[in-house]
Amino acid sequence: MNRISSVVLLLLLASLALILGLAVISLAQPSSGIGQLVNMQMSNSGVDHPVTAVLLNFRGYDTLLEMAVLLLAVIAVWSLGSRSSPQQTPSNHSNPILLALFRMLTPLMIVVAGYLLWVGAHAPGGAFQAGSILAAAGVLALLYDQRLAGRLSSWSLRFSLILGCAMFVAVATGVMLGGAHLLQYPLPWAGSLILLIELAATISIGLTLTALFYGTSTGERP
Amino acid sequence: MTSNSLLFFFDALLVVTLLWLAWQSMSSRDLFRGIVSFIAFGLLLALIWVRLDAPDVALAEAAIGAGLSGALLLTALSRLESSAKEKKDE
Amino acid sequence: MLGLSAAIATAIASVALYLQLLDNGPLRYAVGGWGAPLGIELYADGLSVLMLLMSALVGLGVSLYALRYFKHDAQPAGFWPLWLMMWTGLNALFLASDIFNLYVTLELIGLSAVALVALAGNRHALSGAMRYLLVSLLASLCYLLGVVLLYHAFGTVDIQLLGMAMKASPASYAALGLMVGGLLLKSALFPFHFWLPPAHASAPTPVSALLSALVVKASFYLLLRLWFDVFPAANVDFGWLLGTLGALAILWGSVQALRQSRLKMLIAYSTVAQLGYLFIPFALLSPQAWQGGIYFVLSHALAKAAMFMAAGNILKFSGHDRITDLDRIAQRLPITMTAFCLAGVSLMGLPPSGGFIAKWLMLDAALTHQQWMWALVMIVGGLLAAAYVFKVVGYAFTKADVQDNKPAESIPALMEWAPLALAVTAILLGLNANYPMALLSIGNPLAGVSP
Amino acid sequence: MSQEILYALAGVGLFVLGLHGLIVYAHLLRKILALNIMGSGVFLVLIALGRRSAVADPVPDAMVITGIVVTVSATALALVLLLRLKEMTGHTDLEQNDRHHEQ
Repeated sequence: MNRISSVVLLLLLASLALILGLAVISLAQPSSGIGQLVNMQMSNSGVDHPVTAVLLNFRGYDTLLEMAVLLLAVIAVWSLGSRSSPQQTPSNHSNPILLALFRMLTPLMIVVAGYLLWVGAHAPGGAFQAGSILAAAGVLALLYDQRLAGRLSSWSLRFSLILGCAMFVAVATGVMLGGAHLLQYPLPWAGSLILLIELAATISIGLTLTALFYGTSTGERP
Repeated sequence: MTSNSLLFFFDALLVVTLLWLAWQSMSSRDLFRGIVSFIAFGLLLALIWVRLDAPDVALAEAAIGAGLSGALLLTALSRLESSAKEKKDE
Repeated sequence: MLGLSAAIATAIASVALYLQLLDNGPLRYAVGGWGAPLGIELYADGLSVLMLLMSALVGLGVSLYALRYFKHDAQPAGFWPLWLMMWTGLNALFLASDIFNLYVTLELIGLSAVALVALAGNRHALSGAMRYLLVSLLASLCYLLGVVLLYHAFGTVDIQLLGMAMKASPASYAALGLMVGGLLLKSALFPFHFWLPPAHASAPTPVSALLSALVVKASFYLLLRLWFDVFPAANVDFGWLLGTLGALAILWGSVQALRQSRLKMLIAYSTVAQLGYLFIPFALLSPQAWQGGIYFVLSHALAKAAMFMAAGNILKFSGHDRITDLDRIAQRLPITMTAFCLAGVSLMGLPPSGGFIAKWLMLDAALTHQQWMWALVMIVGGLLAAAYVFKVVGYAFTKADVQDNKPAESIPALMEWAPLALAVTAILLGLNANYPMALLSIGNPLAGVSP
Repeated sequence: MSQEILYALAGVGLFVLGLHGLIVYAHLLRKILALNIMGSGVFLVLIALGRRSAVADPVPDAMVITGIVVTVSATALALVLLLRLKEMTGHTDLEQNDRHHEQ
C-alpha cells in the first residue's frame, strides 16, 4: 500500500474513532437499561441468578438460535473437510506430562463442569461455562490421543451434538401444549425445565466445541 | 492518593496493556508470537470482565475466547506451516 | 428426501401464517410470554409475510432442483443441513422484531451462506467464500456496535419501542451509520458489491440461486425495517445518498455484466445492477415507489433464481459456461432456454412480467414528482439489461455447425422444469398484482411516507 | 472520567484498531485475529456502558456470552476455510491468490 492511501486510511479511521468516541461519551449519564425490569421479574423466572434468567428465560429465544449457530458451525466445518488423505497424527502416549495431565485433569474438569452447571441457577456459571470446560477436557483428550475420537460412534456423536437444540425445541414447543406461549415455562417447573435444557445444552456445547477443534486440527470428520 | 484514583490508574494500565496486546497480536512479524499475544489478550480481557463485575462473561472469555480460540488458532498455524515445509522439501 | 419434506413443511407453515394474517391483521407474538422490552417479540405484517412466501416459493423450487443436481455431484454432504439452517435464519429474520435477535439471525444466514459457497470446493469458490466470510463478519460487527449504542441510548432492543423513543443524538446518528453501513455491505450495494460476483458465480448452482434470490434480500429487508420503524427521521436526510448509490449500481453492474465472458459471472453482475433498483425508492420517497421496490424484490427473486438454475443446466450440459460457445443450446435444451428467456423478460422489465409492474410503479412515481434523473437511469438500466440478456440469447440460438466431440450430458427433467416454473411465476406476478399489493397493505410501514 | 467510560472508549479503540488490521494486513490469519479483536471491542462497549447505574443490568452479560459463542463458531469456520484454501492454492492471502489466477 502506498504512502498517500495509508495516510488517508489513518485519517478516515481516526475520524471514525472520534465519532464513535463522542457517541460513547454522550451516553455517560446513568441509565439502567432494563436492569430494573429484570430484577422485578426475577422471582418469576425460576432461577436466582440474573444472567441465567436472561439467557434461558427472558431472552431464551436468542439462546436457542445461538445453539443453532453452534450446530451450524460443526456442519459447516465438516462439509469443508479436506478430501486429501488424512495425515497420520501420532498419538502422544509416550509423553508423560500429557499423560499425567490427561489422567488428572479430565475427571476434575468434568466435575467442575457439573458444578458450574448446577451453580448457574443462583451464582455465576451455567451451560456455556460448563460446556466450555467440558470442551477443554475434550481438547486435552484429543491432544493426548487423537484416536480417541474414533471411539465415539458416529450416531451417538451426532445425537449428542443435536441434543441441546432438540431439548430446547422440545421444551419450547412442549409448553405450548398447555396453552402457553413458545418458551413460556409454567412457574412451578421453570427451574427444573431450565436445568434440563442446560444439561442437554452443556453436553452439546462441550462436544460441539471439541468437534470444531478436531475439525480444524485434522481437517476430517470424527 | 485515594484508593479510588489508584484503582483508576490500575484500570488505565489494564486498558493500555490491552490495546498494546491487540496491536502486537496483529502486527508481530512471527505469527506464532501473534497468536500467543492474542491468547494473553483474551486472558487480560477476562480480568477486565472481573473488574467490570461480569464474572459470567469472564468465565466464558477465559474458556472460549482465550482458551479454545487460542487452541484453534495454534493448531491451524501448525497445519499451515507443516504444509509450507512439505512444499519446500519437494 | 428428508430435506425436501422439511422444505414442504416450511412452505405450508408460511402459507398458514399468510391465511392467519388475512383474518387478523398484523400479528405480534411474545416469545416466553414476557413481552418487550424484557423478552423478545416476533412480528408479522404484510411485508414480512410477503418475504416469507417469497422464500418458500423460491426455496421449494431450488430444493426440487437441488434434489437432482446433487445426485450427479460427488459432494452433496453438507447441502441439505446448511440450506435448511439458512432457511431457518431467513424465516427468523423476517419475523424478528428485536435488533439483537436480528444480529443472531444475520450470523446464522451469513455463516451458512459462506459454507454453502465453499461446497463447490474449487479455488474460485474457496477464495470467493473467504472474501464473503470476512465481509459478512465485518458487516455483522458494525451492525452489532449499532445495536449496542441504541440499547444504551434508549434502554431497549425492540424495534417498535425504539421507534417510539428515537430522537436525534450523537449515539443514534452513529448507530444509524454503523447499522446502515453494515447492511449495505451485506446487501452488496455499489461500491460495496466487490465480494458478490466471485461468491455468487463460483458457488454450486442451487446455492447461487438462493444467494442472489434470497440472502441479499434479507439484509435489504432489515435495512428497510430499520429505516422506517427505527430511524424515521433519517428518511429525508440520507435517502438521496442511497438512491444515488443505487443508480450507480444499476449503471456499473449492467456495464460489467455486458463485459463478462462467462454466463454465471454475467448473471452475478446482473444481480449487482438489479439490487440498485431496490435503493431508488429511498430517494423518491413516495409510497408508490416503495410498492414498486417491494415488487422488484419479489420478481427479481423469482427471475434470478430461475436464471441461475437455467445457467446451471447449460453449464452441466455443455461442460462450460463461455457465452461465445453456447452454440445451439436453444435447440438442445428448449425448456431451459425458455426459462432463461422468461426470466430475462422480467429482468428487462418488459410487460407483462412482475419486473415490468415494479419498474412501472417506480417510473410513474419518478415522473409524477418530476425526478427526471431517476427515470432516465431506470430506462437506461432496462436497455442495458436487454443488451446483456440478448447477448446470451443471441449466442444460444446460433446455428453454427459444430461437431459434437463430447457426448452431451443429459439434464434430468426436474432440473429443467423447476427453473421454468419459477420463471413463469415471475411473469404471472405481473398479471396478478392485486394479491401481493393487498397483502403488502396489511400493517404497511411504508404507507406513511410522504415526499 | 469514570471507569465505565474509560473501558467503553477502550472498546471503541479496539474496534478501530481491529478494523485497521483487517484492512492493512494481507495474511488471512491476521485478518481473522483482527475480526476477533473488533468483536472484543464491541463486547467491551456493551458491558462497560451497562455499568453506568447502580442497578446492575444483566442483559449485556447475556448478550456478550451469546456473542462470544457466535465469534468462536465464525473463527472455526474461517480457519478451516483458510486451511482448505492453502491446501488448494498454496496461498494464505487473497490478493496473491487473485494475481496467481490472472496469470
